[in-house]
Amino acid sequence: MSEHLLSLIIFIPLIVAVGVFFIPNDKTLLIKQVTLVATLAQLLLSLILFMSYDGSFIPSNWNEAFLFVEKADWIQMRLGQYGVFVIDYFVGVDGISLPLVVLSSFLLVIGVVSSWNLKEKVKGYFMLYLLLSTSIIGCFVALDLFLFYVFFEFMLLPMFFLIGIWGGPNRSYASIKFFIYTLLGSLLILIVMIGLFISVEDTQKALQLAEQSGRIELVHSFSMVQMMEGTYIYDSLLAPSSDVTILDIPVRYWAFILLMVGFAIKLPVVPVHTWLPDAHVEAPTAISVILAGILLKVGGYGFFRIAYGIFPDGAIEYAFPVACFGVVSIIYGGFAAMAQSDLKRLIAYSSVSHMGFVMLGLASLTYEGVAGSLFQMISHGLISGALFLIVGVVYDRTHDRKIENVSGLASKMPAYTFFTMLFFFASLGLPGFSGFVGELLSLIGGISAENVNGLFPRWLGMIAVFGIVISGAYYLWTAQRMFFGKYWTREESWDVKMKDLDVREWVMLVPLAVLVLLFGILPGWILDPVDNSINFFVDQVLSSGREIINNY
Amino acid sequence: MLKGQLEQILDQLTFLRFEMALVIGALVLLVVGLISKKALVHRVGFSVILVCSLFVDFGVLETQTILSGSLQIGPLESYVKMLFAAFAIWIVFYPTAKKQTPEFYFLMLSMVIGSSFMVSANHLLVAYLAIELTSFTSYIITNFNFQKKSFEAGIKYLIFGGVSSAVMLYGISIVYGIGGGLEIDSLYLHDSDPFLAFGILALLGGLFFKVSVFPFHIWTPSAYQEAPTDAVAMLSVVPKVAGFVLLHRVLGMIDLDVFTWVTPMLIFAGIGTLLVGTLGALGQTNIKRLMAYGAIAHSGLLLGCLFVSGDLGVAAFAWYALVYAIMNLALFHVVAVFEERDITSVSELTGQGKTQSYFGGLMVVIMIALVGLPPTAGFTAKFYLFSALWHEFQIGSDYYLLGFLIVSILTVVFSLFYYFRIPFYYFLKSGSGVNNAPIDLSHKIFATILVMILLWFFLSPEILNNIVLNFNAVDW
Amino acid sequence: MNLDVLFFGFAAMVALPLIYMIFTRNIIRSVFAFTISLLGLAAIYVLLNADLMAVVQILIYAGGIVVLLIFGVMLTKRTREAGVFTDHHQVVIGGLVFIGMLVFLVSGILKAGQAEWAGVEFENQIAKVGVLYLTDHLVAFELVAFLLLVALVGAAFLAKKSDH
Amino acid sequence: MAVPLSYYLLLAAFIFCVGILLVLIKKSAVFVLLGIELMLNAANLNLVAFSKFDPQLEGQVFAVFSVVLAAGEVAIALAILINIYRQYDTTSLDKLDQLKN
Amino acid sequence: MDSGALYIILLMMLPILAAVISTFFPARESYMITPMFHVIGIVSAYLVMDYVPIDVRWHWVANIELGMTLDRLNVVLVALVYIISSLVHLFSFHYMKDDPGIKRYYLKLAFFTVSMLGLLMADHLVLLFVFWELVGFSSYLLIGFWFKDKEKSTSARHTFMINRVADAALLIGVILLVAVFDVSKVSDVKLPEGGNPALLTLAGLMLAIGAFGKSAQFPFYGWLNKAMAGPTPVSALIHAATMVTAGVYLLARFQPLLAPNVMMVVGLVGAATALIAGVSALFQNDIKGVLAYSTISQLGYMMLGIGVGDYKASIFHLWTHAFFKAGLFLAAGSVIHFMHKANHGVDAQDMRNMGGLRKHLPFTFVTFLVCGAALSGLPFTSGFLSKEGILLATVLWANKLSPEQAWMGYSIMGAGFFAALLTPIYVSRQILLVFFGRVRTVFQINLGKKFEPTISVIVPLMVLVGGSVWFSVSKGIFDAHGWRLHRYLFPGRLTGIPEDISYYVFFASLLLTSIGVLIGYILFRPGSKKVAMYKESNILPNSIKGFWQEGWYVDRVYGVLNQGFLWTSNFTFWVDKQVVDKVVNGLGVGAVIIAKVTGVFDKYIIDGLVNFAASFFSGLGNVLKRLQAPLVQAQVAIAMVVVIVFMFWFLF
Repeated sequence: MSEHLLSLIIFIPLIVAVGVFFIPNDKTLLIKQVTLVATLAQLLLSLILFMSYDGSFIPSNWNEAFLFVEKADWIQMRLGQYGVFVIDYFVGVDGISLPLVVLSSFLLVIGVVSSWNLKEKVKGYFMLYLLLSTSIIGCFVALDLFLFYVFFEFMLLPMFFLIGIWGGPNRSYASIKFFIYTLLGSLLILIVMIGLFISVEDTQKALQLAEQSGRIELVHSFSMVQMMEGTYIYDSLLAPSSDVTILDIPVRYWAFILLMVGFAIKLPVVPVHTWLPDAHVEAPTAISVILAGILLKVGGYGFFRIAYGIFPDGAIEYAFPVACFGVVSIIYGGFAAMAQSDLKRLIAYSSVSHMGFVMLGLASLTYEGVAGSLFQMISHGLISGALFLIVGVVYDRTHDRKIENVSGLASKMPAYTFFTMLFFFASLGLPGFSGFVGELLSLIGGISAENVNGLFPRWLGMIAVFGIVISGAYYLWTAQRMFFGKYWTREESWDVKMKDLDVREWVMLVPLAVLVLLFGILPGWILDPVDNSINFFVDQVLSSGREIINNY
Repeated sequence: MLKGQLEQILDQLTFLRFEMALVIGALVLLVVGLISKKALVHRVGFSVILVCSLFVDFGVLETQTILSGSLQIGPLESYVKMLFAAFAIWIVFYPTAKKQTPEFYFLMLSMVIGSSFMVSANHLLVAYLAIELTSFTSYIITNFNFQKKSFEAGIKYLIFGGVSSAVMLYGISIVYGIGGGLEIDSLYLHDSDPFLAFGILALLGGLFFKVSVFPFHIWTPSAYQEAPTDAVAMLSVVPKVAGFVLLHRVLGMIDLDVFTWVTPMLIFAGIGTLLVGTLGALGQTNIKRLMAYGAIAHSGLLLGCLFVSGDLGVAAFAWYALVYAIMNLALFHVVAVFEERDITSVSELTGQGKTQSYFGGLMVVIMIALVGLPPTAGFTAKFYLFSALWHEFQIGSDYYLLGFLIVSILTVVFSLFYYFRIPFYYFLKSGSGVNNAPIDLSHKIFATILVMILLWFFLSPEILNNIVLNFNAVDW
Repeated sequence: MNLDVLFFGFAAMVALPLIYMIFTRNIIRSVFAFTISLLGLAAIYVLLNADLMAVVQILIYAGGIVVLLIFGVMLTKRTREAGVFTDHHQVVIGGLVFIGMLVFLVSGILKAGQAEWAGVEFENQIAKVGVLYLTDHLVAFELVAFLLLVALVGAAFLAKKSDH
Repeated sequence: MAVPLSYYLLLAAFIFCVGILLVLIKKSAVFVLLGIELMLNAANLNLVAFSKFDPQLEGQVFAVFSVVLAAGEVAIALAILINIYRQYDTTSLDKLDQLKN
Repeated sequence: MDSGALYIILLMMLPILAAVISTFFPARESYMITPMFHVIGIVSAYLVMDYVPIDVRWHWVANIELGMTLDRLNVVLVALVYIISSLVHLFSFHYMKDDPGIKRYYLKLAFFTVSMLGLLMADHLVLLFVFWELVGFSSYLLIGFWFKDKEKSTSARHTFMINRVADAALLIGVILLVAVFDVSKVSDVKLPEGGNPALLTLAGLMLAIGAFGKSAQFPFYGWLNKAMAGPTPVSALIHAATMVTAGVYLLARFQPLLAPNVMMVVGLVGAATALIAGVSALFQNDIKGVLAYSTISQLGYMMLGIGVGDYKASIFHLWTHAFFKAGLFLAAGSVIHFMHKANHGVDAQDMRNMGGLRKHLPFTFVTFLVCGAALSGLPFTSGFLSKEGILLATVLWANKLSPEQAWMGYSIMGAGFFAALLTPIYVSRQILLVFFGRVRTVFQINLGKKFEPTISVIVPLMVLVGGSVWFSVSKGIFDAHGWRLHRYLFPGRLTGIPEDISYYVFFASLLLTSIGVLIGYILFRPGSKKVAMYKESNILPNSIKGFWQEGWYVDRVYGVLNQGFLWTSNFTFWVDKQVVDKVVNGLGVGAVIIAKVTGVFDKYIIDGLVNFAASFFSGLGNVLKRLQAPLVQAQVAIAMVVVIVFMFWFLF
């Protein structure tokens, strides 16, 4: 079982989705239960995965860095007389993807609970939901670039429909905007993927194939491991030795830039973030949770695995701009959040701000920074997920999210206020909550990078620190406007609906709160098992990046 | 001498079994049409003829010219012809097939015949006649809805086509005079002569018309909009693919080092096609018209296959053509189903998703394939093409090619805009449906089969290997 | 010398009606001008030793197509049209295209080379062409036959169906 | 050869350009068809002129086919035109503007 | 886990344990047990004093080894926190017993205490920062305790935000020290070897700014007055005795790292704050307002002590101040409670409504008197001793400065002495206005003469009074270095102090204090003109007095900054909606790139990107429209034109 653990995690929802297809439309409860069981099974398996992950080894190269590897032949196609390209079903986890897998499967369960009260088109919703969860997990564990790309693209479709059909009043605009933006991003990735597989060869596979066919051929590989190891074909465009430039920028740097832009759209980074507030505002609560909690992380994960892993030279060369964009996102997102009157939109902008830390930490390429970046992704996943649930609570009751339309909720809904404040403070980086750890580590990375590896000056990190002031400002202001003061609502009719949290909401919020606190106090629970992976990642990127820069 | 020549002709006529079967079948069908008025008979007859033609055809392993250089046959030609016949069979399952007359099927067969000759033509005279044959068929077929607008579309198509073919003929005459002959494989145009250059340009212009490449694409939207939908499916695939094969053969006789403008011109035409197709589609409301623009954009991509040299190019082309054929078959089937439900405009699709979600799901997969997203064969085809283009860029470092590659990838984003308007209105826009009657089970089955094929080709595209391995068309 | 004069005469016979056609407003007259021009062309074909072509030109073009066109004009000319020329823009563009194309072609022709053919035989062209039709150009010949059938069936069907 | 080949070609070019001009500037469909015929004639003239130097006479063969094709085309055009006339009560092409985006 | 760790954890967790346990009992009286837990804490701290240092370390995350430690300095402060906290817990029972949110109150209070203890015991800069923030957070919770009152919750928010700004600076300092200089242990700060001195200065400055924030120094002092919105016992605990001194504690710990320039800044800010706040305290009408500003002023003294290099004096002042200021606050709380009960209609905190309360509140009066004397620095009080220590250090420091810096040193010194003059003035003003003369309002309910029935009021007040007289802290009446804990805390030898200077300073401060008391009495004695008109005195908003009363308009500065902040945010959002979204959406990126490539970017920047984009798209639209012409001849024309363009482009 353990050798197929990852496949199980990926494909359980897909199989269940097919099963759900055969359940009659009107048995909504059964559909929900089946979905819940499927996601719970996914969570259980990923917990087993986490428990049995042995992070104590120190890999010596990328080939050894991954555990639970499954590899099976999938596609072998001829590239004319230029050889064969090989696409494998190749999955595995290392310390960077593992926490994200666990996070995703956890949030997916929360998402099901949060959509428990859905009434219309239940079957379609949950089928799409299951498809979504397959592609999300697949995205995090794929080690074959093609496989990754397929999962990556496939995420868009369920998302498009989930927003577009079950979303708010302006859903159609939002869903299209979401789709277009992210598709644009993924196409940039596609360009690089094409260039990469044409430039990378797999000699081992070539020998294997030669045994079958009897002749040695050039085997183009999609394996990310090969790409990270850098087995490039001499004279290919993306090989480090390539001297082709476009507009005076070497092709490899272009590839890095394209990847960064592609994933930055997903992350999102200013100025390509504008799809996010729209998508969030219109998405149903559960989908907002998934979107903020997981989908943004795919962008961050792409930075790690693909942009930085495969183009370490670009990572070093462009550390400063990358960090700059991170800092700009932090500050800009914060200011933009401040100006919002729609609670959901506010949280969406705050996501922009918080994901800036991911970029900053990663750009620093210090151990702390990278660990912080990873941790920030986990923590933001939990916190923003919870915050969207929080918005969902008030939206369910009033069908309105305007901050100024209610006030003094604290006296009417104490438990709700408690959770809101908890997550607000967690999000604004109060120590003791996980948000602080991620931000702290990223900032340590950002400020110490100049000393550790000299990638970018420390004033960038210092500016970023003031992001935490801004986040404090908008959260507290919002809390005050909505929860404090005299109880008041815009519509009288809302009064009756303003009940405190029900059981379902407790069930969703308590685990999140517990985890946010737990990881805030004991961040080592996440970071210690993956310590070696992060160290290895940092070393590898720095050393091979420097090597490429120095040698070519 | 003459006797020997005639014997040789008789020998070589056996290579034309496919075409001859179709011609005979077409004539028989015409006669049968006079006897029986039953639509079913015509449909069965049509498909029987095509199946027979498929059976009498066999793969030619070696590329050769026959009939004193009139025709060229080879594995690629066989493949494309079989693709035509295999494709054409399916249109009898369209919902529109019920009302079609034997003349319709006769014309469909002539379209396949003309396209087959186009694919094989090695002589500019044959090429011209074959093009005109498909053109005449298309002009006529465009009117077959017998509506006010369809006649308009017909005459516009005819005038535009007439001008284009006249221009092409003029170009052929120049090529003949200055280049010194009409046989494509024995011609090699290497005199840098502006008059000859004009001839080449004019000749290519006529071919562009056939494959609806910018700037000769303009007839496409009107014609597609008004022609019967099953005819549109044919029109969008059969003559177009044939045109590309012919275009490629014609390009083979031009010395690109002398006529340095040809490659940039082709690439600009390709970029123009992509842009016109995608940008033009953005504002459309009529479904078929929208799809016509989409087909124009696909022409741009098919044109991209010609930029890739060697067997990589032919593989990309063969694969793209195959997938394009399947996608369009499925697409226009869906459009035909909509038409049967009195839906011609995008906005009339509102509310369909409530009652017809299964069919809608299939339709979504088809649209995904057309946009070129995984997990469909549409993605694989585009992916293979882009890979080939990248490889070509890597070999030649031709920045025009890079520009084409980038534009073609970017147009994928825009194609999302218009292709996804269909599911968008179908599912997302609220409104009451025009027609809420359930969709016929047979249509669902038909669409399901095609969708399955699209998905299967994504999961297991190795079939391409098997096709391409036979080609050894290094002169592509 | 004589042939030269003849050529210029026939060329004028071809070209002048064309100029008339550009400016005339009357379709029927223009069709007749077209006919004159066709006949001039036929004469030029004779000058070029292409007798068969000259005959075909007179028979099919002047005899068939022109009749068909006049027939069409008669059938459809019941109401008076407001004008003959398209709108201003279009005429200007047309003029520019005309001039541009002409300038280009003329300059091209004056610079043009010509393919080198081994030898030229002039005798018994019709017989030779006839043989060619059934040997080298057999495919084209059969194809054109089928094409005419298609045109026939199509045109007849279009005309017939619209009666209903 | 008394008259140089280029004279024929120039005449053909003139015919061709007049054909295009007619297509572009005349409203009536019949005029436009005439224009197309002129363009075809120009090509034919070219073919025949070139074929004078061609022992294979391919140009002339081609030209004959093209005349036949022109006839077919006009036939189809008129069939459609009659229908157009019935539906639109005109053969003026600028009245045919139903097909728009 | 070793016993040390257990001990530390226990010592830290006692308050929350107490609060949680008592929360489980339904009766309100259960909260009376909380002070007992605190007493355990005091005793434990006392018992452990001779066994320090004990510490516990654990791996937290990344390379960060967090640790907590008990050493001589912080065990004393822990004890202090426990003492004040126990009294406040006790007092609160009376003060809050009718409040429905008492459970919440005690939990929050306990949470605060725990955070404060953690802050003191943290032995890693990051952990210190963690508790630093938590202290701020719990303070936010307590200030906003009456959240239904919009103003109070606003005050809480402002408090938190002002602190947050300073905390951001502190965070920079912490990160610089931890990540760049590898200085992380709080209990053992050494100057790092090597490293960029300018960077070290920056780090020190950032720490100082952080400390200024928490200790309400210029320019952050505005928050402390707002913080008075919380329940008064809270003010006693947080805003007098514990939290505000965290900055002093931090700088005292990190003094070895501070560069001379930074020290100068600290001293300057401390002196300036002492002066500024002293002036403002003179004009307050709110009974807590006076105390708030006096607290700021006293914190300025402590900062001054740090700045002049004698952190020992500052710690001493911290200790004494904790007692007398807590006493004053609790006494004020008692007054307010009384006023609240006596007359619901009027503002219970406004001194204009008070007067003559000594008859009603004798214990309170005594407390106020003694603690006020200590605050003023009258002899025989603890305040006298500690304040004199700081002044002495200042004088010594100023004398040693180089001639170029001397003027600065002497002005700092002068400010310190002047503030010492101001303190007795406002203290006597307050005491005279509150407890003497006639009541300036009507009591609706006659509560009798004695309104201090319960032990939970009397005991805390008396203990604090005890803590404010000299013998509780020192052997010598006038010995500024005679603190009983001095030898324990700072085992080294005392630096010799020149006798003459010591006497000068002693007499100078005595003189200043006496003058201050005198001025205060003359101005505000019962029956003076000022007092007679006091009830009606309204300070015009724009007068100079208003300027002082409002704390030198620091709030308005914050307001302007806040407006700027909001404006920026609105502007950002506007940009986001109008520019970024449109540009990115509308393919503007493409336009920009094209423009850039062709090198005409600058030109179009001048013309305005908007114009460019507009014309670009309208042009594109027109072209597309032409390309989709409905008329067939136009279509032909397009094709032909394109062909001709191609022709002339490529063939020539």
